[in-house]
Amino acid sequence: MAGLELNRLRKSYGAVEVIKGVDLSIMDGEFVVFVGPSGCGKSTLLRMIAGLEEITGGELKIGSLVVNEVEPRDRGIAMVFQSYALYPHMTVYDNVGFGLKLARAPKEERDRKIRDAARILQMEHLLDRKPSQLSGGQRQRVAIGRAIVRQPEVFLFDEPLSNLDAALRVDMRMELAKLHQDLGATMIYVTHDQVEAMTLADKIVVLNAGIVQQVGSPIELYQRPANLFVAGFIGSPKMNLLSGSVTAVDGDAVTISGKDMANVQLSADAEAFKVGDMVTLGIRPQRLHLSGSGALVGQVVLVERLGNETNVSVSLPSGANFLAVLDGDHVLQPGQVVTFDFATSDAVVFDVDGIARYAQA
Amino acid sequence: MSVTTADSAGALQTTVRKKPIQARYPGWFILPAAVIYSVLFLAPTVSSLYFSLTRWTLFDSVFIGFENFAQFFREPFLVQGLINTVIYAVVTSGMKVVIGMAFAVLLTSNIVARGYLRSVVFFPVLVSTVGVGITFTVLMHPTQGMINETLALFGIKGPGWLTNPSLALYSVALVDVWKGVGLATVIYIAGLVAIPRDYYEAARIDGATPWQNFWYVTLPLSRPATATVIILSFIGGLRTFDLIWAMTKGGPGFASDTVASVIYKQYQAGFYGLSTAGNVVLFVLIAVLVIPLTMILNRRRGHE
Amino acid sequence: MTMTYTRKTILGLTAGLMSMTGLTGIALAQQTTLSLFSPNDQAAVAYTEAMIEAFEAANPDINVEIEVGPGGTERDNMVKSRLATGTMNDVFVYNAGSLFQAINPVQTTVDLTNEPYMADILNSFKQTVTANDGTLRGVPYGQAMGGGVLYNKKIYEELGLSVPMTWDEFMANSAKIQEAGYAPVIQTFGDTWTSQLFILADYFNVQAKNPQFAEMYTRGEAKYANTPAAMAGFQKQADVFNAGYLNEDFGAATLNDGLRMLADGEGAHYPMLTFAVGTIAQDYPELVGDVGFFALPGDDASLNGTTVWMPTALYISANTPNMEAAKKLVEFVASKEGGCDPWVEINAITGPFLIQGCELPADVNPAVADLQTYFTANGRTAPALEFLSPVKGPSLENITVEVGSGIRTPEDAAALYDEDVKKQAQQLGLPGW
Amino acid sequence: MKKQLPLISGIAAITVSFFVFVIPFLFIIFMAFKDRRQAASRDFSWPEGFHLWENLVEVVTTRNWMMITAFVNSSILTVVSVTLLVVLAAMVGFVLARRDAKWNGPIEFLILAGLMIPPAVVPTIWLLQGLKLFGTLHGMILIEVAYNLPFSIILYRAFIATIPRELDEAAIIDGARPLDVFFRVILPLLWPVTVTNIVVQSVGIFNDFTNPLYYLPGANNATVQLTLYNFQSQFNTAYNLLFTNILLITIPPLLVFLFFNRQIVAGMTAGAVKG
Repeated sequence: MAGLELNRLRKSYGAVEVIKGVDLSIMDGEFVVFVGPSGCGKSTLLRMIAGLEEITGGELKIGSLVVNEVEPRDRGIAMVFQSYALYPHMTVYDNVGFGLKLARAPKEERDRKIRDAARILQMEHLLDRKPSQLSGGQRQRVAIGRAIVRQPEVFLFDEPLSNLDAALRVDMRMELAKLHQDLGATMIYVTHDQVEAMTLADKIVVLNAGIVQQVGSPIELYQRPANLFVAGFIGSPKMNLLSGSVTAVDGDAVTISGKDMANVQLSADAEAFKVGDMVTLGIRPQRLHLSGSGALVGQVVLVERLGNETNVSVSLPSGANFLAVLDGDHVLQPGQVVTFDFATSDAVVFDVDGIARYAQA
Repeated sequence: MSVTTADSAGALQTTVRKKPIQARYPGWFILPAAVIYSVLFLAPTVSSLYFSLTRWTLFDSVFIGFENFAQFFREPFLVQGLINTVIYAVVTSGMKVVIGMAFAVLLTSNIVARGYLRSVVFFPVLVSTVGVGITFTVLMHPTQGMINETLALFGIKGPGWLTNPSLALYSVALVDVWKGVGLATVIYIAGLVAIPRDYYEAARIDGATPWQNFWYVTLPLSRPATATVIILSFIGGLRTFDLIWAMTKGGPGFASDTVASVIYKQYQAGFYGLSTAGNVVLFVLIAVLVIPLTMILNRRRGHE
Repeated sequence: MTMTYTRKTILGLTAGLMSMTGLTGIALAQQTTLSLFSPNDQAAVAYTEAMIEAFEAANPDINVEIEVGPGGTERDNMVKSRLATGTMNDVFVYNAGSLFQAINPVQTTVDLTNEPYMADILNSFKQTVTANDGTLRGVPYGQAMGGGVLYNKKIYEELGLSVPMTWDEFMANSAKIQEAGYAPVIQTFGDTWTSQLFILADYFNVQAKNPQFAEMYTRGEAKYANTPAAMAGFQKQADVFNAGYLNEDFGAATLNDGLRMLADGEGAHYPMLTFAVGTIAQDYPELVGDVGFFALPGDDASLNGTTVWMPTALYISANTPNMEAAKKLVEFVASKEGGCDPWVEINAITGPFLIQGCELPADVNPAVADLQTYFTANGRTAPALEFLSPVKGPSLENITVEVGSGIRTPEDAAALYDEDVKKQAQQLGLPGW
Repeated sequence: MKKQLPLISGIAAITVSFFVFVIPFLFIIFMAFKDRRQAASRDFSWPEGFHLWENLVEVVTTRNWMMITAFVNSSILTVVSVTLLVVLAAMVGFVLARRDAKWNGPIEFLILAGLMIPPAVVPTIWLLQGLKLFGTLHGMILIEVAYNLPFSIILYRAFIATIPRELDEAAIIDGARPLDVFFRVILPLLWPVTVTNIVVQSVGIFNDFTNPLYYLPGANNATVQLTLYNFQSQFNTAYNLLFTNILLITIPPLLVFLFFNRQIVAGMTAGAVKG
């Protein structure tokens, strides 16, 4: 069984650096999800772990071994590709058994392992088919089956669900979670879909431009995003962000004013601020409620009434757009002027560099 | 479990490289082909550049500078040969494009006996050039040839296909097309089959006539196939030798000589230096014509 | 045990395969195997097979394999590159005369000067296989041939014509023949080489007027364009075209067609070498008696004679590992049994033999008999230019096709041919070019 | 009316194709049935009497069964050359399509050059002699491989570029070494374009006339195209035998065609058009 250590891992293509020194430790049996926008380097990082990309600098340990120079087949990993990468000319049986065949496993052992994997994935009836005769979901299973038979210590998934339709994706997601429970292996999973990340991960790694933005459990990331990037990336709909400047600092409270708000007092790490600093205020749409008086005043642009909740899009005086998700049904007309309020503990203040400054506990 | 800052692992820079990760696409895959190609093709070709500057007989060679090239261009029929070569290449590749396209359109439609027609059109590709040359030399005989005898039935006096000096080159080109159009057709069929049906359906909804269908959908979308057909048959046409040699030997007189047949004649006559110089001339001619052609065809393709 | 015997006794594909693999394998172990590069015309192949059969019967320890290559210029090419690269068969048949000089015989062939049988070979032949160091390199492989006009005797009888002694008479005869509805002159440019006969067979007339022509020509002093007698050949070819005397399909007809037309009496005259009579004898045995031969006439009836071609010669390749066996074969070909009798046996007599003691049988075809009369008379033969000078332009046949098709004037053609010849002379490194 | 169009145009096409494409072959076949005399007039006439068998026997037995030797030689030459071409060209195409090495440019230039430059014959003969390969089937095979590599490589490279790289990577993760990746995963996937290669190259090599003429002299080395010389000499031609010979040597390419007929278009779609 194996955890992973990534120490100052770097990757560059010529002069272009795409992974800029990643430090990360992953514990044995953990389900870790790499998320980030496309091009952030999450897939590259995964491929470096797999051994498909050479490591330019730093050190990669799987278990207690430094594997920078180790062939993929000797790293104890298995990988499921976005496109599944099934061998079109082989049957499902041969696809699943290809790795064992290459390892010259005895025939009976091979057969047993293939059938075991097929049973786990409930695809025993597909073994004689060619990949072209399978549906997307079935192909997905085969790809996972191919990974399982290798009995790896680390599973690597590269956006494995992105080619499935929405309903199937939810099913497969749950199956993957179950698989993780059953096998207890370390899994590293790359996706750009934050719902997958939130539901599957023990630990999420948010990447942007080759740099780790934040590592933490899904709830941690949602509740205490470390910076503007994570705040904007995690959570749906996106966190509202308003710019303003510090007008007063008092104990662990900071007062912020801007075009769209006047003298809003918030709890934050006051030592990080001084009067006149440019800051960004972040507030999740779900944390807003209508009130007679409040910090934010704007004009309704669009109302979506879903019954159990109402999404209100509001235009603020600065022209910025702002979204509120209100519990229950509310009848609002476009053009109507509304006022929102929120609890000061629900807001996050980001300093001029975009770092979140929470009040010291 | 938490983000560590970048400085904490400075000592790790000194990872020892034991063995590099196995190259996934190892260079030695190229090696067998590269060795065969370099030794048997490139080396003689490069050395021929030197030999083209010498006059060599069976046992010795004398360096004579560019005299061979001068002589080659003094060859009374070289200029005609150059023109003939270009005419031949243009005529054959042009006809292969047009006829191949027409056949392909016909053979991808729901015409009856499609399988038979495809086979019949492709069949000449399989027959040896020499065999085809011999057969058509006989068929194109001015008085006893089947072609003219058939024309005579309609009261037409057929021309001397291969004996009329102003016609011989075109007759050979015609046979070349006969033999080669099957390949062009297959390439075009492949190109047409690859065009998504959506385009035709969209065009039908737009009310396109069959002709518009062809002009605005088939033609532009089969451009990759056209490029392949043109480049292959144009290079083939410029280098053509077998067929001309089998049918007219460049005759009557020198009327259907191409650069390749002139080269071969020099070689046969034992003028090895001269012949090799001709090789160089032919190469330059091909390069001058084909490289720009390739670039034009590929550039257009890039815009699609 | 030879392949020939195998072939006669066993039939069927399997047997053929066996004989190729198994049987010859055994045979090889016990015998010397000689490889002979032979010509590919039908008569020569028939002769070669008959001769080898006789030779192997006389020399049971030697097995001869025959390789038949292409003919014409392609053969020149093959012979040259094989000799240059040291891959020539043990013994090979190749032209005497100018082409012989071009294969660098001193280095590529074996000196046969001191072989006893050389005494029996006619001098006229020997001079064509003499290398430039004065040694003899080959023995005749066939019979001498006349180059002139094969004509249909029936037409001549029917129209009461007599053999022309001058070009004017020839043209006059042709005019009458045309009136009678026959093609006066057969040309067959489908086999381009046949177009050269007007020039090459006219050499007797050139030499009659300019005895020094060959020497001066070799030195680059005499040219076709500036020697009226030499130009005459081109002129004659143009004359018959301009007069419309040619068969309709002259541009595409082949030698075979020409011979058929001649034998059938569709055409009256066919400028050709007498070897072609052999083909007629084989394909149209009943008609061969209608074909006669006369020399291509000049403009002076008192200087009438024929141009003579020496046969090809048999040479030993300088690097043969089987010298002893090769010499035996050459000796056999130089004898009456090997060099003459097989020809008589296969009934392919087309001209006089060049080995002393070989007589033509009494019942030779009329054309050969006609040729024979030129040999018996004094001064009525001259060797073809290619046996006197190493210089021969490679494009002559293309040029003569043009002249004979009216594409090019005789003057132009002569000048062009002189240019063509120059390349050849330079390539040979001859002085004066 | 509209429904009948395919039928009408089909009948028209069959008629035209019959005259343009079928008659020449009928001519060859008729000639092969004739005796020497009838064949000499070379007209399109019904054969008088059945002479095919005797023509065949004569063609096959001429010159010590040269035709059999030639068929054996040509078959070996074709099969071995095409096998080598397929494997070697696919390997080169694989590496070229997958690696973005800086010498890809020069290599592609050399490949194009091979497509364009007419080979220099005499230096090649000398070279072969130096290697003791002149006039051997081995040498001839290598020559055919060298001369036809460029075309095959171009076909393969274009096709391999369409095979997702993830397949290679999946195989690598599965523990495949480069040779495994190539032979077990990539090569089988190249089948459509391999068919094209096999058809085009085997027909080309089997029908090659010029190169064996130069590089493979000797009666024991004869290839089928050279057998045409047996009946077409400088001095006379036996047309019945000549055409029987043509007929006979057309059979192997015909078999190749019949065998791969259906797959040729697929291969072209895959290889030639996407390039």
